[in-house]
Amino acid sequence: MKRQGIAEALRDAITEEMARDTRVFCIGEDIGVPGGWGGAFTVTLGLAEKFPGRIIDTPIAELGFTGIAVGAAMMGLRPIADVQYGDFLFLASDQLINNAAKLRYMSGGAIKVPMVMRAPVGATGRGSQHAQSMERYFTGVPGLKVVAVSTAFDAKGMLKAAVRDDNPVMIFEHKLLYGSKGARAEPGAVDATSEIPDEDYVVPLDRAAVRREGRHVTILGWLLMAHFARQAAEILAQEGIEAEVIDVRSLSPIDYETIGASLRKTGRVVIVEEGPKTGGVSAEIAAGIMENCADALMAPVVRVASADVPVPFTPVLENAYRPDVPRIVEAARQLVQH
Amino acid sequence: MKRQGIAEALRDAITEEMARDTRVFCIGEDIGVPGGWGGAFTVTLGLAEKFPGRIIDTPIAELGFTGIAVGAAMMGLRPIADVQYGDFLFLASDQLINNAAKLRYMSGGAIKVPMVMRAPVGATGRGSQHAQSMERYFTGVPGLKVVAVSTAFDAKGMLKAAVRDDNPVMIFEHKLLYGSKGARAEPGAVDATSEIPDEDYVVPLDRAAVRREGRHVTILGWLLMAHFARQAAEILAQEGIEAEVIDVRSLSPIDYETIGASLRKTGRVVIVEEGPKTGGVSAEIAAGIMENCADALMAPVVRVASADVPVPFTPVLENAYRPDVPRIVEAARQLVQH
Amino acid sequence: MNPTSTPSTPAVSVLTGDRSFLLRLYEQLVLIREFEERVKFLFLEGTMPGTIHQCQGQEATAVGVCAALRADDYITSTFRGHGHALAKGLGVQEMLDELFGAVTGCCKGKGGSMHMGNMDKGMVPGIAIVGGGIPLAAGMALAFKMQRRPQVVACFFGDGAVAEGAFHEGVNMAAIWNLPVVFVCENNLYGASTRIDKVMKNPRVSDRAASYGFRGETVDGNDVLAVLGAARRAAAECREGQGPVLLELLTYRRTGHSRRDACHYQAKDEREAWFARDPIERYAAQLLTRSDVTLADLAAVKARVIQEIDAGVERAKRAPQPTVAELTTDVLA
Amino acid sequence: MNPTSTPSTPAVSVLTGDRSFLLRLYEQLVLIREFEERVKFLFLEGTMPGTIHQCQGQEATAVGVCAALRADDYITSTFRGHGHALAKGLGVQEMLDELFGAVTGCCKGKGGSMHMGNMDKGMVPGIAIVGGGIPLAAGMALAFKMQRRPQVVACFFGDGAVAEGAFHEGVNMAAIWNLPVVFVCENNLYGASTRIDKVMKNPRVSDRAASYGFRGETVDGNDVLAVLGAARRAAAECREGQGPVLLELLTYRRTGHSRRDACHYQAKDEREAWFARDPIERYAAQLLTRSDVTLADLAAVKARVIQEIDAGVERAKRAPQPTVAELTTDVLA
Ligand SMILES: Cc1ncc(C[n+]2csc(CCOP(=O)(O)OP(=O)(O)O)c2C)c(N)n1
Ligand SMILES: Cc1ncc(C[n+]2csc(CCOP(=O)(O)OP(=O)(O)O)c2C)c(N)n1
Ligand SMILES: [Mg+2]
Ligand SMILES: [Mg+2]
Repeated sequence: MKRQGIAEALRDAITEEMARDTRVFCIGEDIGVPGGWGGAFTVTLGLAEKFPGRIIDTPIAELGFTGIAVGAAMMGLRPIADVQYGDFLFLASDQLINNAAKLRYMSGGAIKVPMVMRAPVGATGRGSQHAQSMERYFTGVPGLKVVAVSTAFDAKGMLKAAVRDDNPVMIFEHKLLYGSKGARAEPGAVDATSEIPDEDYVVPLDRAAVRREGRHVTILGWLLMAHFARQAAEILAQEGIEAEVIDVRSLSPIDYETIGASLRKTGRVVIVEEGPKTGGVSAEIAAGIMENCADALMAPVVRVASADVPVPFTPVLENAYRPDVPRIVEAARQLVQH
Repeated sequence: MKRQGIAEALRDAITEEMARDTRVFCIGEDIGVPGGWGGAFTVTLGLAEKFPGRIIDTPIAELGFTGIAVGAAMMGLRPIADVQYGDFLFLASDQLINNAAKLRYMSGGAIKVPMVMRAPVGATGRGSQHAQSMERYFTGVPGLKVVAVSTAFDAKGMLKAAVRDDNPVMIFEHKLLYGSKGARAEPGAVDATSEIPDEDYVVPLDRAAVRREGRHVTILGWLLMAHFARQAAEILAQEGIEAEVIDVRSLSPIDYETIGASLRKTGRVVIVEEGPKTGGVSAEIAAGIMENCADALMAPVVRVASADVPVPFTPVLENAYRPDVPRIVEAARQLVQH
Repeated sequence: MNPTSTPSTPAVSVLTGDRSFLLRLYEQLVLIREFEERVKFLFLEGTMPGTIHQCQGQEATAVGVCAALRADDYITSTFRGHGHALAKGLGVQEMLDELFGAVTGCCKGKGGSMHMGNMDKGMVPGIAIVGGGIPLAAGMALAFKMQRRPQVVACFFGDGAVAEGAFHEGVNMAAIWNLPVVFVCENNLYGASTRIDKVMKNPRVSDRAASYGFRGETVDGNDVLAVLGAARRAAAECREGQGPVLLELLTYRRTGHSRRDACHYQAKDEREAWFARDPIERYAAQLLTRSDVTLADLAAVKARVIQEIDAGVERAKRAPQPTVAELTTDVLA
Repeated sequence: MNPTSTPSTPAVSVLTGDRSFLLRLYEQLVLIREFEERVKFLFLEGTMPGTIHQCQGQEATAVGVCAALRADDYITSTFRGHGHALAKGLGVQEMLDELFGAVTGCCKGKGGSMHMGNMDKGMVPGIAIVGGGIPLAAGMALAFKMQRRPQVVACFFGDGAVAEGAFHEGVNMAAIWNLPVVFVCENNLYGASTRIDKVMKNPRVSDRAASYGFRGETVDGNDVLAVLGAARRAAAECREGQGPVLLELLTYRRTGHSRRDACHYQAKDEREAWFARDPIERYAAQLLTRSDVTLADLAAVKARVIQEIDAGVERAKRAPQPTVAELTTDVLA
C-alpha cells in the first residue's frame, strides 16, 4: 500500500499497463519531451525514458492525433491519447464521435477501437477556454464509454480497465484533484489521494460508488463535486441530516442500479454538477431516475449546477460559477424539508 | 399568401434579409456555384446571381469558414453560414463553442457575434455520418441560441429573427422536411409546407408552439418528431385521447412557460426525440419540467427517443432507430392509463 | 490542367507485361464501370435504397493503386468508395448486398454506400467525412511502424479534402514520423460542384508534399499503368521506411457528384476533353497494340463482368434484411 | 536556425529615422519587458490570480508589427498576449486590473491573462485555443474587404499553431480571397516544450505561404526595425488588395512557457546564443549609435515605464472586484 495522488496513480497505471502489454502506447502534446513536464499535468513524466518510442509527442493537432489514435487502435494497438485541456476536445470530436464511436457499428462489428482519451476538465482560474466541464458532450454518444475519476484509487483502476477495454473510453480528470505539488500546485486544489494497493486491480467502468451511507437524502456528484458532496454531507450530519453520497463516476453508461438502491432508501436526490445546468449530464441522470426509479421518489429531483454562462476568469466570479459546499448543503436541506 | 416548403421559405427569408440589410451574406460549401445546387438542399439556389459577391463558396473547411463567419460577425457583418450535413458541425464546434458563444463574455460584453449557423439533421438513408441529430450538442451552450424548424412558416420567420438577432443562433433543419421535389425528393419526406404571408414577419426564437390542443396528455417534439407527434395525436383522438401537441422549436432557451401551461392542463407528458435517448435534449426538458412544473405532473415524464446506437444505413434498421408514430401512440396511451 | 507523370515510364509496359496480369487490370476497370452503371440504374429505378456517389471515369486510380498493394496492405476510402472496394478485392455480391441493406452485406447493411469496406480484405469502411480518413490512415501506418509490420496504407481522398484541417494535420504527422502511407489524392478537379481553382490558389496538389517535407508526384490518373507504376514506387518507398508519399492522380468524374446531379457546373469543352481520355478506352487501345490481345478478348471480359453483376443483383434483391434485433448489436465490443 | 530578413534593409533607418518615433519603439519594448517581469513577480508572490504566459525576449515582434498598423487596424492574439496588447495601445492599468480580476479590467475581469483585449483599441481578446484566432482574423479581413474598409488585421500566432488545422483552413481562405491579413508567426522555436524540428520536417514556416499561393517572408524577429519594415510592406500590400502575407518572425522566449516552467528542454547553448541577441539590448545599442541618443535617455525611458507600472500595480491591487451579479451578464447581447 502507498498513498498517492491522482497524477501519480495515473502514471503508475500507465507504466504498469505499458509493461504488461506492448501494444499500449501514449500519444499527445508535450508528454515525453526530455526536460519537459510529462504532459500538462505531469501524468507521463519519466515514461519516455522507460518506454523508448512508446511515448509519442505530437504537433499541436488534436484532430489529427486523435484520428491517429483511432487508426492505430483499429490495427490492434491500444493508444492512450490525451488533450492538455478538455476544452480542446471540440477540435477532436469529429474523430471521436464520427469515427471512434461509430466504426464498429458501421463495419457491422468488424472493427474494434480500443483507445483511451484522457481529458482534464474544470474551472481553475484560467478563463473561459481552459475551464469547461466537457462530460456533457460525450455522455450518451453511442459507442463511447465515459468515466470521471475523483480519487487516486479510481484513477488507477479505471485507467487500467479502460486500457484493457476493447472500446473507446473517455476519462475525465479534474485539474483540482491531480494532487500536483510544489511549483505546480493549483490554488483551490482538493485532496484526492488514496491508499493504493500494491497488487494489480481494475475498477469497473460502469459502476457508481457509494462514498458515504445515509438515509435522508442522496447526493450525486462526480469529479470535484463528489468531494464537495462529501463535505456537504459532513455539515448536514451535524444538523441530523444523513446524506448518502454517491460518486456517479461512470457517466456513460450510468449505473442506475446503485443510484436506484440509494433512492429506495432516501426517496430524495440532489445531483451536483460543475458545468452549466442546462443540458448537463445531471439532466440525463434526472430523466433517467424518473424512468428507472420514479416510484422511489418522494420529491422532484434537484439539480445543483453552474450558472448558464461561460466560465469567468476572476476568482470571485469563478467561485460563484462553480457549485460550492454551502449551495449543496442548502439544496439538500430544503429537499429534506420538502 | 403563398404555399411554400421549408427550402423555399428559407430561400425567401435569406433573399429578403439580404435585400433589407447589406451586412447579411451567406457562406458555405457549394452554395453559389453557377450550375450547382444552391447548397446541399437548394436553399441558396439562384442567390449568387441576385447578390453578387455575397454568396461565398468556401473550400471544404468547416472549422475555417465557421471561424471566418465569427470574425466577420465581430466586425459588424451578419453571416449566414451553413454546413451541408449537421454531422460536420463536430469539425466546427471549437469555433462555435469556444469562440462564437464565448467572445461576448470573455470580452466583458464588448463583442457581439451576430451570426447564423444552419444545419440539416436527421436520419435519411445515408448511413451513420450523415444522419445525426445534433441538437443535443448545442442545447445549453451558454451564449448560443438554438432553434429547430419544422414548418415553412417557422423556417422563414425564425431565420429572419436569427439574422436580426445580435447573438450566434444555430438553426436545425430536417432533411425530410425541406419539401424538395422531383429529382431531389427524399424518400420518407413529410409535408412541412405552410401558407406564407406576403408581408415581412419574424417568429421569436424563444417560444414553443402549440400545434394541437388537448387535455389528456402533452406530446412534445421538434423537427420531424413534431409532425409524427401530430399524426400520433390524430390516432389517439380516435380512441378518445386528446393529446396536446407542442412543437418545442426553441431548444435553447426552452420555453417552460408554454410547456408548463400545457402540463397544468394535462398532467402528463411524452417527449419525442429523434436521436439516441441518453443525453438528448429530452433529458434536459424532462429535468426542466421536474424543476419548473413538478406540481402539475400526475405521472413521470416519458421519453420516446432513438436507441442508443449510431444511425444504421439499412432502411429496416433506420426505421427502427427513428421513433415512429405507433411508438408515440403507444407511449401516450400507456401514460394516460398510468 | 495538363496531366504529366514523373517519371513517365510506367513500371509495367503494356507490350512486355504479363498478359493475364494486364487483362486482370482491364477486368477490374470494366468491373468498376459496369458495377457503377448498374448501381446508378438500380438507384434511379428506385429499387436500391440510400444515396450514391460514383466513380465512373476514375476507375484507373483505384485499380492502379490497389494493384500495387499486397493483400494485407490496407486502404482507407471515402463516400465515393465503390471503385476502391472492388479494386481492393471486395466481392460484387457483398457490396450489392450492402447497397440493398442486406445483413449479408460487407457491413451487415449497417454501413451502406458511403461506408463500403471489409477489414478482411484490407479496406476500412469509407469515411464519409471529407478528410476524415487521412489521420486514420496515418494512425494505421503508425501501428505498422511501431510493430515493425511490413504493411502500408493507401489513403484515398479527393482534391476537395486537401482544404480540410484533417489533411494538414494527418499528412504532417505522417511526414515527421516517416509513416508508410501512400496518400492518394484523386484530383478530379471538383469537390462536389466547386472547381479546384476556386479553393486553391496553387491547384497542383502534389506541390503540397514539399511544404511538409516529403515527396509528392502528379500522375496521369486516367492511365492505369502510370498509376500502377507510381503507386509501386510509392509503396516500395513506404515499405523501406521512406514514406510517406503523396500521389496526385489527375482524373475526371464522368457522372454526377451524387444521386441525380447533372453536372451543369462542368464546362462542356472540359467534359469533352476528359471524356476523350477515358481510362478504359485508353487502356483498351493500349492493350490492343499487343498481338495477343483481341477485341474479342476484351468483349469476353466485359461479358463475364456483366454476368457476374447480373447474378449479383438478382441475389442482392432477395438477400435477407437484418432483423430489428440487429439494431442494437455491434455498438460496443 | 539562422534568421535572415528579406530584403535586409529596414524601412526605417536607425540613423536617419525620427528620434521621437524611434524612442517610442524603445519605450514600448521596455514597457513590455518590465510589465512582464512585474507580472511574473506578482504571480510568484501569489498576489495575482490565474495563470501566465509571457513574452520576455519576444518584444520586438509585437512592437514592430503594431507600429506598422493604424489605430483602426486590428490584431488577434493568443494566450501569450500581454506584449501584443501593450504594443497595440492597451493601457497598463486596464491590463493589470484585468490580471487582478477587477471589474475595471479591459474585459471586466472575465477574460484574464489569456484573453487580454480591448476592441476599442483594435485588439480582439486573445484566443487561447492554439490556432483558433487564425480563421477569426481571416473573417475580420473578409468583413473589411466586403465593406471596402481600408483596414487590415495582423494575426499573431506561434510556430506551434502552424500544425493546427485551423491554420491550414484559415490561411488558405485568406489566400484564395486575397484578404487583408498579415499572418504573423512568432517563431520562438518551441510550442510549449516541443522544439519545432520535432513537429515540422521543413521548419521554415514562411515556406508554407507558397503552397497556398501567397507571399511569405522570414524576418529577424529580434530586430524591431526589421520587423517594422516587413510589417509595413505587408500591411501596404494587404491594403492594396494583394494580401495576405505571412511573416515568420524568428525570436526566442527567454522565460517559461507558462507559470513556473524552468525551460529545461531548451539547450544551454541555444539559450545563450539567443540571449546574446536580446531585442532590447540590440535596439539600445543601435539607438546609441545616434549622436542624439544617450544612455541617460534610455535610462529615463525605463524609469518612466517602471513608475507607470508601479503606480498601476498599486491601483490594480485595490481595484474593485465584480459583484456576483456580474456572473450572468454579458452572455447574450
Ligand atoms: C467534412 C465534410 N464536409 C462536407 C461534406 C459534403 N461533401 C461530400 S463529398 C464533397 C466533395 C468532396 O470533394 P473531393 O474531396 O474532391 O472528392 P470527390 O467528390 O471529388 O471524389 C462534399 C463537400 C462531407 N461529406 N464532409
Ligand atoms: C488547441 C490547443 N492545443 C493545445 C493547447 C495548449 N498549449 C497552449 S500554448 C501551447 C504551445 C503553443 O506554441 P506556439 O504556438 O509556438 O506559441 P508560443 O507558446 O511559443 O507562443 C500549447 C500546446 C492550446 N492552448 N490549444
Ligand atoms: Mg474531387
Ligand atoms: Mg512557439
